[in-house]
Amino acid sequence: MNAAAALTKKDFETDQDVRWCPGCGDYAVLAQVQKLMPTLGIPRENFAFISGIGCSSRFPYYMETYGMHSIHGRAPAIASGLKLARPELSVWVVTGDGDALAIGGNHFIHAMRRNIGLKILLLNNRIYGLTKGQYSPTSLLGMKTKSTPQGSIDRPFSPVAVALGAGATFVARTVDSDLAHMAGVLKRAAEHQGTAFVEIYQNCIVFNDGAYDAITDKSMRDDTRLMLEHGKPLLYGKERNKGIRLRGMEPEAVTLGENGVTESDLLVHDEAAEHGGLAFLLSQFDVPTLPVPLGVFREVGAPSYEEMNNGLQADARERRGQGDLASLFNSGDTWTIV
Amino acid sequence: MNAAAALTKKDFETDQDVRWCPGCGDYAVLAQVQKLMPTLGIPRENFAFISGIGCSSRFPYYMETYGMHSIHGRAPAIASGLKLARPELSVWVVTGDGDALAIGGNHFIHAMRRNIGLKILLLNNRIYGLTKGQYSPTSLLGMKTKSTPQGSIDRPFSPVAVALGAGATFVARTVDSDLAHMAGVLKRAAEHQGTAFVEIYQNCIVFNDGAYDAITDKSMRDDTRLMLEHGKPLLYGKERNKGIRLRGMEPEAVTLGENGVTESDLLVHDEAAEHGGLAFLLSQFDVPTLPVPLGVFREVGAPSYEEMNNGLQADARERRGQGDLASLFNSGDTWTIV
Amino acid sequence: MSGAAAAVDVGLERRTAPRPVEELDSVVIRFVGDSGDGMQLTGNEFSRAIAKAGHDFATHPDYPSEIRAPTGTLFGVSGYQIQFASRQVFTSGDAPDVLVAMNPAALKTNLSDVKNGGTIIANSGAFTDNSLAKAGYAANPLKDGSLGNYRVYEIDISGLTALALKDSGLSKKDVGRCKNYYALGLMLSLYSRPLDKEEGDVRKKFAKKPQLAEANVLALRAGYAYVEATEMFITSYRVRAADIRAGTYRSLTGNHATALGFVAASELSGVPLFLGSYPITPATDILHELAALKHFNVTTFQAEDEIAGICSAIGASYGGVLGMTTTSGPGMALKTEALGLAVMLELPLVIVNVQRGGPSTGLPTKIEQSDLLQAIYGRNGECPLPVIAANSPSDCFDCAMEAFRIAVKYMTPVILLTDGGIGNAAEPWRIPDPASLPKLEVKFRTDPEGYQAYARDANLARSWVRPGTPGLEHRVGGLEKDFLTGNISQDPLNHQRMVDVRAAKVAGIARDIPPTRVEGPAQGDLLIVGWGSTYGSIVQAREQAVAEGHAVAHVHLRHLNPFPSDLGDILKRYKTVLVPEMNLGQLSRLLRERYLIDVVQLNKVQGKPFKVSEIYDRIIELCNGVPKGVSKGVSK
Amino acid sequence: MSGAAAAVDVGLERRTAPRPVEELDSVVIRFVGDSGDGMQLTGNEFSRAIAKAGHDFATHPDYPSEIRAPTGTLFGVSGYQIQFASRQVFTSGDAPDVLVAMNPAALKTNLSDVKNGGTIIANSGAFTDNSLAKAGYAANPLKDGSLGNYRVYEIDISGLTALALKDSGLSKKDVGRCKNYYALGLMLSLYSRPLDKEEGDVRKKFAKKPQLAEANVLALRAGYAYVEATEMFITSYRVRAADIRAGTYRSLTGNHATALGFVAASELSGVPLFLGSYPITPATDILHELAALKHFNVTTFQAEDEIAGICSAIGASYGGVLGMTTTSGPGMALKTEALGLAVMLELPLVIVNVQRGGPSTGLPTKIEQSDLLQAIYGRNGECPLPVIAANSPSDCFDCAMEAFRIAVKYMTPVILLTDGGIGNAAEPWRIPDPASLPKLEVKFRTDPEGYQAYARDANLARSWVRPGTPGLEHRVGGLEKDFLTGNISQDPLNHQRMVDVRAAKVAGIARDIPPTRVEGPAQGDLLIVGWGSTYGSIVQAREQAVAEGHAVAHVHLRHLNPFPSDLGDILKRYKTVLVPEMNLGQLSRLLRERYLIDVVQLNKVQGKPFKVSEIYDRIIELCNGVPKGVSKGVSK
Ligand SMILES: Cc1ncc(C[n+]2csc(CCOP(=O)(O)OP(=O)(O)O)c2C)c(N)n1
Ligand SMILES: Cc1ncc(C[n+]2csc(CCOP(=O)(O)OP(=O)(O)O)c2C)c(N)n1
Ligand code: SF4
Ligand code: SF4
Ligand SMILES: [Mg+2]
Ligand SMILES: [Mg+2]
Repeated sequence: MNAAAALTKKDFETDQDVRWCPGCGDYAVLAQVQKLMPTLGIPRENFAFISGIGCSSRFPYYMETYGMHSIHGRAPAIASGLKLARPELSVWVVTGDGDALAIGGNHFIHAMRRNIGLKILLLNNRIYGLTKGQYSPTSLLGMKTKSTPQGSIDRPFSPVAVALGAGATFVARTVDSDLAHMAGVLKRAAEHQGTAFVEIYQNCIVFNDGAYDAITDKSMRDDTRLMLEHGKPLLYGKERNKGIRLRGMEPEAVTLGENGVTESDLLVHDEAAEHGGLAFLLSQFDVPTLPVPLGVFREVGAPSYEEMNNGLQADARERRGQGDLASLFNSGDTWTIV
Repeated sequence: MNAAAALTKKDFETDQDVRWCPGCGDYAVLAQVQKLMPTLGIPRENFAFISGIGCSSRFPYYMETYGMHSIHGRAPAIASGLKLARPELSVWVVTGDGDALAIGGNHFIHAMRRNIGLKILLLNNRIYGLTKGQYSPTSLLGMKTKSTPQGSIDRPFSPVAVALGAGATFVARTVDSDLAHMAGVLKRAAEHQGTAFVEIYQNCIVFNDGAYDAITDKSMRDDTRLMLEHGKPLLYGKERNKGIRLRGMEPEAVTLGENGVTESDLLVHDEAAEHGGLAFLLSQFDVPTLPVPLGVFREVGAPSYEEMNNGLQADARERRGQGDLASLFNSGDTWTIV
Repeated sequence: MSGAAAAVDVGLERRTAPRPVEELDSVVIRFVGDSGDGMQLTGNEFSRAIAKAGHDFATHPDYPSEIRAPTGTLFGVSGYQIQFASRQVFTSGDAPDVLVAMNPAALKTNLSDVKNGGTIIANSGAFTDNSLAKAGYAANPLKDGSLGNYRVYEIDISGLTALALKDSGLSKKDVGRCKNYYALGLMLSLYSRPLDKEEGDVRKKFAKKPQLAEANVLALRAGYAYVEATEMFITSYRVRAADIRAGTYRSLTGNHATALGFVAASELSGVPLFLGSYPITPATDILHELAALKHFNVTTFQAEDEIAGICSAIGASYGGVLGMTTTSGPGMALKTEALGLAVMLELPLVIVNVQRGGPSTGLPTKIEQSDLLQAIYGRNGECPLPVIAANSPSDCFDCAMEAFRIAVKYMTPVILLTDGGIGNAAEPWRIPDPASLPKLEVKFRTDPEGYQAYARDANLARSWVRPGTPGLEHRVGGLEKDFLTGNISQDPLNHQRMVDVRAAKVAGIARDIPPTRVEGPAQGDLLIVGWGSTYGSIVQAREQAVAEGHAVAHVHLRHLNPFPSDLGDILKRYKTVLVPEMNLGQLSRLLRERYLIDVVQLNKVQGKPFKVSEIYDRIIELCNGVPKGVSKGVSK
Repeated sequence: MSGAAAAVDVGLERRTAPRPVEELDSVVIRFVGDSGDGMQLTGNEFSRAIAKAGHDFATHPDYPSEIRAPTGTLFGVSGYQIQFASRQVFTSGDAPDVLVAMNPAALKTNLSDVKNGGTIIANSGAFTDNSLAKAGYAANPLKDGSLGNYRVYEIDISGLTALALKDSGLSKKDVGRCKNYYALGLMLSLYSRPLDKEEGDVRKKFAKKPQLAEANVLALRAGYAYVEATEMFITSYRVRAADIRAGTYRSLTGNHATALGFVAASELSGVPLFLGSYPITPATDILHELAALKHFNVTTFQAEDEIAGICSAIGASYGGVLGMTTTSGPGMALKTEALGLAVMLELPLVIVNVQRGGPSTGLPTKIEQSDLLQAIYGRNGECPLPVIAANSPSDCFDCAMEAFRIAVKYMTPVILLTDGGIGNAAEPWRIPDPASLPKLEVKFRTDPEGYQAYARDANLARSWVRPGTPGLEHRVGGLEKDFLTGNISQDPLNHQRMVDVRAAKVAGIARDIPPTRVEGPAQGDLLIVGWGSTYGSIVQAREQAVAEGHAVAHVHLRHLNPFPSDLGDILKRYKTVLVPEMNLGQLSRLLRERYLIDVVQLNKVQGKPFKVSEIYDRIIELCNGVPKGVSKGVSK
């Protein structure tokens, strides 16, 4: 098991029955993650998967790695402790829209700002699955659920915007049904130093089926989603003739060739933009007025929290030498009674 | 007391000794708020001030209104319940950087997204005052405090960015030492429908004295702060010859007249921009590279949560009539035993 | 018919000779199948039919924590048990007389519970090699003689449903979904219930999908006819109608009853209701119910977490409405800091904990009553508050009202304990006339003259003031406060006084608790003391023992803090006190501590309610002189 | 000198005749002034000087919750009390012999505590009209004869300090800040301590501000000289050095000692230490101390809230380091859900609750011990865990090590209770030789052969595995788990077994607790049982009673869950058991429940420690036969 090179997807499957509903989007994510693991060159025993509570949070039971299915909303906090204590581990958090953004909102934003080396996968089905269908902080306005029989009156979060607002250094979005895209985004997340946040649109076939039809349905998805590529203009559409232009500071969907619009009028994607204004603008896009961006919104470099923490310890040792109990006890004012 | 018109600042002062350190910035905020109250045309008994725990959270004791000094971090949640139960009240939350953004982060972002009619004043001194000087989520990197003797390794939040990321409809910033500016911003907040968030830079003379010197010191502040005005170009500087220009999506400080820059090259402030990209960009500004914006970053209209909630109730009554116990009890399948 | 019955595959030819009908006193039926098989629906529909026949009944749904586990797996089995009888029924029954098993996994996981010699109706069509393998059967139990102790009826419910619906035009998948109605028809016929009412109900339920409605009606009829047409069942059964108090009834789960109780409290007091809650199994249904009642003076707020749930309710209470929050174990843990605030603020507030299996996430869909000590002691500081518990689904209605009565009279948070068993189980509820309900008077102070925020009345309650009342502006908070003004006070003696008065206020509620009802002899050898959902099992166990000539008394506590003031005296009148609990002895600890008496514990922590027999056996042991010092659990 | 002394305003002329020195057994001195007056510093410096003189001592700092209250207000008064003696000292003393009052507010709020006939040294310069008014004095108490019962020394400390520093070049404000060193000099002289060491210390402390250092040295000298020079004090005093065990000592607060204990646990076991914590009074100093020790294998993480504090520690423990968290009452409430998880995960973890006045935010800077029942019962479900408590500042060191010893040996979270009194108070700590400390062995499992995540050893502990160990990959979680594999299990009997085994594991720790030490007769009329910081008061009260011929025994419990296995027997050997607690009787409840014995409660909930006399009086009452049934509090 030690030779990371020899690992395969199978090595990351456990003997536990997978207990999601047949047809649940979670299966696809699990499969992609199990496929990704052996490609990272990390020994299996150095992975840890931490989750909260929710359908999606059953994830660790199916990963033949170290793992914890913890309590609702707290996975980022637990994972932060683990990562700080053991920076050499590859620590992944798997969470849901309720887990991460309802009860766990605080730990979520603090993980983002600290830039601690966690890979956070948020399986967003815009519903509480495990508790059988209440609306979540990402459910759309007006959505009828068990707890909102007249329709929700809560404006939804954009998880990407919340992450950006909290200072995230890596923010991406993908969707359960596009395996290739998911694979690419997950790989990028794995390679990022510091907190990597990936929102995964995930279909809950039981309580919110079709939530993402607008962007997954083959007949229309090319016109409703915007595949982000660093350094490339924001182009989309079946004929790749639609694009995003800036008007003042407001985005606008335009068609190439109409009203003299050319590719050079379009916004160019820049993951690394220091101030993140573009990423934030993109986080506000939604159908029907604007296409839904998929891909990496932002990736900027910054020292990771665990690195800086290591630095503090190294510094302290350099200045004071490795700690020694006897001299610690005897420091400060002492007196001797004979 | 009922005639709101006749009220004065004095009517909003309590008989309790104000227990902040002499010289604390909190005094100025208290005075401005007490001044503002009588101008709002609201009877005194219709105000409620809710706070958490912290130096700043002592605020309600000094306001001769209804009020609650609750528990650490939970003021937005308590205030939300109060506002929903009693939408006709004017409900204010007073909080600190620790109270709102450390322990209270979750309630803070959810208040923002719901757009519930709370006025939230965050007295940001970038330190935990009440517990005597630990760093807070807004403390600068490298800051030495009691809990960070080697300097903080936590990247600070921009409270304005967090609020924007969470979907806030009104976001502003002011500073304790500029009374006139604070008065204007508070008034705007009071008038906003939905959640109004105001960050107030506040000096803690004991544990973080001088945190805002760069933008409050008379000798330099004109060059370090950017006073936001809707519809006006982003101009600043003692000679009002500096401004902000956009380069791609990145902001840049420029000097009028240099390299042919004219006022028309500058970004124009737009509080109401639908997608909030400009507001977000501004939230990332900080000295020394860019001036610190003060004023209203964003104000957009959206129905308030309590309004929508009233709507649900009205709808339900319209459809089903005012609820009646007997018919509620007897609804569904019943059978009679004789 | 003992041993595996021969496989039968008959059509629907009508038999002419009438079949004999056997009269029964009571029957326990359990429907089991895949989570996707609609067993909860079948069970519910069956109990409705039973109810309308004038039986008393009690149910126990038992479903996996997975939403929709893969078909055929052991962990995906969902069950619904009902007991109905010609007399009063208190539990869903110890052991099923009849098990309706829709697949091998369901048979496997439930067989051991079935009464020796009981009946098994097996959907033989689902006993395929594949599904047998999934259930871990090496051989087909219907064929290998392993069910020798049972009366087994093999019916290819899947196949017969498909046959009945072959012209329906439905997809195979949809046809598969109709088989629960076939099973329902079968059972209705077997237990001599008419079909017509049920047909109407199906059509109502599927009003928006008329094709499905007709298919389900067809399946229902086919199942019904099957019993009439075949010779498989030699007799049908009839349970005589119970001798039930006259009145209009409906079937109600505990969570539903809780919700109705709160709405009643609001209507009776004229004060709006505010629920701040975060979903958690098994409490969420209270939120669902109340969310659908916005035409009353009801606001529901699905908060971002449990802390915001209780905090929003505290805010609402400060605003002068009936604030409340609902949750279960782990959520309760999160609310304990804010509960302390509510105790300090002295505002009315009701917290419902629908207990589940613990500790931690534990067994979320299973039953337990292990949060009692948390309710009483689980806060920092000296932080007393009243705790009450409901003992059955319909008792939840009364307890919800009682909770608010105490909360507003004493200006205090009140914890109401129910559990997942009560919450999800249904029983008939005799619908009360709203005019007959106890009054709930709420007085807000409006007079500024001499107002002191923490001045107290004879019950030691301070006054409730609605913000918006001129001249009564005041501040409250979580720091210790002056005995009268409520201003912050650090004075040592004032703190002592406040700690003492908060304790005295809660203790004083004992004066307000009616005399404790003792079932059975007023003194003697054995008293059983219970609380919460063990009620039914204890009642039936005691009745059995009494029927056999043993003198046994029973006290069931609604008020757990404070205890009724007569409880100490009552306990001392018996030689032995037996305390059955679904925990390791939490009430036992309280009784020992308060009254310095030893008690005999009977503890079961298995995620399942007590069987009547488990309590009965212990009673008999104690009556027969087995040393009482041997506290023990069941079935280890 | 009785009554108000005449105002004196002398210079610094040197007296020639030596003053008589009076020998004392013990002295209690309290320094009081504005929060800004530096009383904590003065007190600390004084106790250091006292310590070096070979006295035993105990201190009690008492400061307002305001950071820096406006000068002269009653609520802004800060105090520091020290008792030092020629014998062992256990408390900071009931009533000050000497009160050093830096302003009228300080005099007003503290006067009633001073021993009758005691000494008051008043900074007369601060008794201005303005400050008298702020303190609510209608007339100057130094002048109106109201202090007739005390020996009053009026010294214009403000003025004399200014005089001494007139050439220092310091601003008026800075000069004002030096007056605490003047007061210190005064007291050192009065109690015959040499000046030279102190001067060196001042220079060290203000090394970065040499001008201020010199000014403070001048003030110190001036105060010192004042006593020598004036005729005001007729005698000086000397307290003989105590007969203290040989060794090297330092002065240590409980919070500091706790931090050192944890570092020791880490060093002794070779396992790194991880503290996840959120600041809260009075626990934060532990975080401060550990944050400064990063050259050890120590990581400190200031989390976003208490929940993240404990959760990060759980993550760290799962990672194979010593995870811990520190907090106080309200923060403890927030951690209870995660504590349940830790119990399920069966990972070592230490939770320190430095208790404060409750409930809710309560009295954050005051002392109380009312979180005991929360520690034991405050979680959902059956969720047992060990609880221990420290009884003095230096005992915190031992208890911190003991907590980790239990945590790693039994793979369990452990709660360590201290309180704000212990946490902030200082006492001499005899510095141990690290080699003499108890070993702390930690074994991580590395062998994949036959590994089962929940297999247990003889102590019922499962094994600890560090992620990164090949072949031992496994998952843990908060759902109920299989007895061996740790996989999710919903099996009823497995749940019972796990609930039972978790309880048995914690109960089994009793085997590991040394025999209980009983001070005094092994049986008899009266046993005092205490826990936590009441230790000193009980010891001294008992000693007094014993000195007067009463036979009284004392047991002080470190282990509160489980109790030592011999406790029940011990309790039964005495006719009366007296339990003094700074709560409404939480240990009393536990003793009643566990041992079915009645106890006499002595409760005080005033934010202040017991006075020795309060316990002594109750002892004497009980010895003299006052009915023991009358449980009562003090000074109501
Ligand atoms: C403290 C606590 N509160 C509430 C719950 C109940 N609960 C479990 S999962 C969940 C929400 C799940 O939604 P999400 O995170 O979106 O996950 P999904 O099931 O949709 O994958 C809730 C409310 C719990 N287990 N613990
Ligand atoms: C549950 C809980 N945790 C911690 C504390 C301790 N505490 C009180 S205020 C505070 C932080 C105050 O900082 P901030 O909100 O910035 O307010 P400031 O004092 O700076 O105005 C902390 C940690 C508490 N009272 N309650
Ligand atoms: S309920 Fe929804 S999210 Fe949960 S397992 Fe089923 S399909 Fe997936
Ligand atoms: S500590 Fe700081 S924030 Fe608190 S009252 Fe003093 S100056 Fe103000
Ligand atoms: Mg979800
Ligand atoms: Mg602050």
